[in-house]
Amino acid sequence: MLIAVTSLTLIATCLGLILGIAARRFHVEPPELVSELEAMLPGSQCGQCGFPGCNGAAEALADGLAPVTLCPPGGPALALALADKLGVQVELGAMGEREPTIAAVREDICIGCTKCFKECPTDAIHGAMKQMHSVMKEACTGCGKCAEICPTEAVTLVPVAATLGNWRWREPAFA
Amino acid sequence: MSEVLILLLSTALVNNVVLVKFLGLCPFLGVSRKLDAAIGMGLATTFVLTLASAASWMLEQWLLEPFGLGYLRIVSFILVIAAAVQFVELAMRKFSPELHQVLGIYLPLITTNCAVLGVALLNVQQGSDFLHALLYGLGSAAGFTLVMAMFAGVRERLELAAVPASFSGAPIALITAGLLSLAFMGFSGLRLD
Amino acid sequence: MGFRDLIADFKLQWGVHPDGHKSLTSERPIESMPLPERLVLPLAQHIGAPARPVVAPGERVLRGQRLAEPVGMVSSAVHAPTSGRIADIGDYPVPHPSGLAAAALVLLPDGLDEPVAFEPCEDPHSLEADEIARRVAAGGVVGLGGATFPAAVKLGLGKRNPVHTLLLNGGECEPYLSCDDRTMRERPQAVVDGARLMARALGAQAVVIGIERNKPAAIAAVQLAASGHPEVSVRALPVRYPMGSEKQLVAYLTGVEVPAGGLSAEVGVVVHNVGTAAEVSRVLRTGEPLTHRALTVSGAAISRPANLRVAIGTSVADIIAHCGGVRRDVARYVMGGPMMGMLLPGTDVPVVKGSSGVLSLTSEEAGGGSASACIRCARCAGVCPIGLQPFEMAARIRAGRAEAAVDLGLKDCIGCGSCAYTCPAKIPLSHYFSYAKGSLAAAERSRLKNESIKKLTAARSERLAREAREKAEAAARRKAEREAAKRRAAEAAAGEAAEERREVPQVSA
Amino acid sequence: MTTPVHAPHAHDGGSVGRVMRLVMLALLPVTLWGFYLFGWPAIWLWLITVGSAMLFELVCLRVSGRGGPTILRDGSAALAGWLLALTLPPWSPWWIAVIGSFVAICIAKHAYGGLGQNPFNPAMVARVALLISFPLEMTQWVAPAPLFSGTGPDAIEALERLLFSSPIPDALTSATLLGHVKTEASRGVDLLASVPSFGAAAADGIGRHAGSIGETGSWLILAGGLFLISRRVIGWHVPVAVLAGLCVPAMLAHGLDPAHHLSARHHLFAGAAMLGAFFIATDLVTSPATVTGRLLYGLAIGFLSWVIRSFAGFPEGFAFAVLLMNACVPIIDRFTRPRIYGHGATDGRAA
Repeated sequence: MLIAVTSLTLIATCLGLILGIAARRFHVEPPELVSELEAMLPGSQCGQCGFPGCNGAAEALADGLAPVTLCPPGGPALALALADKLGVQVELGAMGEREPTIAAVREDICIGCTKCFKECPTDAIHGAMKQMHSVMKEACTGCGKCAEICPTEAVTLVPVAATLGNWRWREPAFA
Repeated sequence: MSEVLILLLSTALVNNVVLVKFLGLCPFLGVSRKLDAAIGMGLATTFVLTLASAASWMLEQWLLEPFGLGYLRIVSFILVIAAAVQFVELAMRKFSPELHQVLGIYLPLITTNCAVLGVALLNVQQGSDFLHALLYGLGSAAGFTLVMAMFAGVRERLELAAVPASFSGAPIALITAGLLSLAFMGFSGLRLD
Repeated sequence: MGFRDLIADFKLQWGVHPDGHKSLTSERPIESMPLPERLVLPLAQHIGAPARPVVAPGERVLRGQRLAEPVGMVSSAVHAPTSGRIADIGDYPVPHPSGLAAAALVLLPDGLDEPVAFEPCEDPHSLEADEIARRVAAGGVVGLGGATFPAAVKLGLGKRNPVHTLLLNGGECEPYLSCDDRTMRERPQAVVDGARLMARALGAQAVVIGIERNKPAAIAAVQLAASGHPEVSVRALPVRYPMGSEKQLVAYLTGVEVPAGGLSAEVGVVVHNVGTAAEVSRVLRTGEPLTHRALTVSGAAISRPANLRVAIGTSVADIIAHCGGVRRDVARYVMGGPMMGMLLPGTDVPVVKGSSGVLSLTSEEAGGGSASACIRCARCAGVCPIGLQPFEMAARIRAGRAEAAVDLGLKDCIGCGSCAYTCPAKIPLSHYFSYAKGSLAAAERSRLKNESIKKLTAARSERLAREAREKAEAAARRKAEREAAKRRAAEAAAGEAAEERREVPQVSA
Repeated sequence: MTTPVHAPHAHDGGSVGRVMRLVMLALLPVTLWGFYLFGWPAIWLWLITVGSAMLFELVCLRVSGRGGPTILRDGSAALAGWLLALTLPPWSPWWIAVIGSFVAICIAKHAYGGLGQNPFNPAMVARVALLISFPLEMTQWVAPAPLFSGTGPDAIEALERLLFSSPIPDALTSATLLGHVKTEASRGVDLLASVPSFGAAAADGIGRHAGSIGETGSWLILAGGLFLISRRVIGWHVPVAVLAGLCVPAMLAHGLDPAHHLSARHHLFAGAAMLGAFFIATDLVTSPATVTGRLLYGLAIGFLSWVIRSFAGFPEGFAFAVLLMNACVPIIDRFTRPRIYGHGATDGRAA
């Protein structure tokens, strides 16, 4: 009995010692995953993912509580980047090829209340009180917050118009 | 020399730990989605297996047997294996963070990889000497790495194949493992004398 | 065919041998097609930024007048092919697989064909290199082989990299097309002259003209034209597709490969098309800009296959009508060659500077049919001139993993279509690669947009924070002021009250 | 607006069906020769194997909802059944054929998603599965009993035998050369004695000896294989490499120790080497896609089958060797990718 206890203790002590030394010699700082993830997200805090802002989304991603496809403005490109970062499999099918949309203001209904451009996370809507508002195409993420808040439904999301510049081949049909 | 070769070949191919002895199936199925990860896992296991074979042989010969502590064999072997795994993990995180990230949670699984414990116990059972124990460990590990790599290669291709929904994932992996095992049966009865 | 060629041919592993169909048109001289009633001149007939119109609707223009000027470094001008009135500037269908409309000028010829005053040059070989490039740019010359890269920009490459050799591409490896063949046979002097001028502009010492062996008459004609010029040599090329691709031509004729993602000028070589050379000679000597081009009208469905010299802007429908219309059911109208050309959504599109052919293909010629599963025969890998494995790339793209296809060399794909041509399962491999390249480009665009949006958001949150801070400060200030005022008022009131108490007896509240 | 169709607007006219039909054409001579040698039982067995393979293919396609009979026209199922039939003992009972077809088509092929998706050669999976599951039936060889010679059963008799699995009369049973020498060796008789005792027909390549159809008529198989190479259906790399991988070690070992190692000629003509080299190992789906890879793959198959034939428990190792190397194909493909133009050694930038 005594031998058994002693020998096991001895083995454990020796191994523990080796591991302790190894842990000190091979020490590495763990990376700040959340801040890295947050840096990858668009940062427009649009809330479409259902989390409070991009930081919230990054935390959820780090904890594995959210799928990498959570961010519609980031699109499949971001989903793939996140999947790569987190080392998980990505099901892009769930995300789909979402038709990119941008906000558009209908001139005849807009009352110039300025609510939309106060709401816009990227300052993509310009205008002033009692004046027509307009959307800057380059800055709009299509998050839809403006459309939600507009009292007259003058802001709608429309598909981005096809031009020779952004046209691309669709995926071939396959039997 | 030829004896060494025969021992290595027979443990790696004829008595392959995974496909013939059906040991270590957990990492075989778990870490075989990507070829790089599988090879990394194979190499990590090789290191642990060889180390553990040697360490457990010493433990057996110098401690357990002289003091009649045979009943502590499994406990103490697991202790040694666990420590070796921890050591590999620490070293890997330092020297190959990418691999560490890929292997992720599977690395500690080597601890419970029955192939490692199995080989250590088989060594005791066969009463091997130190060199044989070491070679047995190395050969088994080489066989493990080989089939891991083959299996992962096939599975990587299956990722792109139009596997029917009802078969995709674990079912087709198991079918593939079965067919691989079938192929390895060709080596049965291999005698190199 | 020398020993060296034999060895080089033997080492060529890639490529396909599509049915040439060249005999349909190769013996038909280039004829001038009469002007149609309407010309549509797209502003983007070249790679780079679309040109900016310098005329207004309703204005009368003369032949050779500049209608649109280049914008930025890589761009090209558009000139009037004849005199007439500008009817409109707006969106019209252009030759593009999407069938979308794009900005174009509409010119209604008045039949007078009145030219502007051109400045001919007696001896262009005495011009400075920069002046040659300038005049080529002013003439609106772009690569006529189909790539439509502004020719003058390519002539400027000699400045950044020492260029020792100008390769002239007379391969014309696309089936059906024979307009380059005809140009070399009918205007060999212009081809050689243009090549020498371009070599001068580039500072290149040697000119090598590569012509496929299936054009012996062109080889003989160009050889004769080049006989007085020791720096110009003619090399016969093996007949296989895509011999006329820039990368293949450079590797075959110089033995050096163009680095991945780089320009051929980095290895001291620049490639131009023979048709471009002939135009450069004409533009420099006569001073007239590029307004017409030679093209092949062919295909089994066309009544009268021909080589035509047409005004740029002529519609495909007019050309087909000129060639007697179609005599069989047309499965596809194709602009360019069948291997890399584009399917036209309709015939109501104009011919542009890069249009080397108009094909009316029957369904037997066009091939196609529904795709079946890949049997991994790897023929596509065998014929790929770049050494890619198309079936592996397509499998990854199909699984939604374009990134993995990039690791296999998607970005090196030249889109020659050899893989899809030879695939027994009829998998549209080229289509997969265009699709994946498009997705990657779109992803890159969205990544850039995300980044700029991130900056905007940061600016906004900073602004909001500043506003909040200012508001808070202002509120604090106001509060302080209010309190100060209150205090002052209270003090004043207290003072007054004290005084009043002295004066008036207290009234109860 | 029409949907855009991508270039190229031309095709060389080849098709998967054409590839399969040419392979079948190449198999026809040896199959007919086998029918002649082994008579009606072999003919019925072939019909049942091919028929059941096509039936299983149809069922699988229906179940997975991928179209009906038209897709059978690609011929891949018939070809898999055909190849399997050529590797079975010619007088096998019907259920061997049906189980084999089931394994080949349903498990080895359609569980993976059908044509082009399977990592393992379906016919070889079926053969190995049968060999391991039914070792007795799968080693019941008969001596040739040619048609019209009166030695074998007639059509009706053969069908009855097939359906009711009646035992083969002892007078007709025989052994293959490889099986014979293995058995003899286990009794301590070396090759110097066991090979002559088998008879001279073993290695003349005409096949007047026991074995599967694919193990006889080697010259006809070779001719079929050369036909396929000439029509560019298969490349020369795999067959040449397989035969080299088999013959070179065989020659060396035979030269050193003729008492324990068969000669290269026996290795070539006595077993399934020819069929394997030209028709099995060259299977497009399950072989590597690169030239280097194909050479490696072929050499390894040849070598492994020599190792298994010479040292392991089974007399014939070709099927095992093919399966083992099938499993290595993804790795081979990955490490033998061709150099991409403009990358690597002759990089213009580096030059």
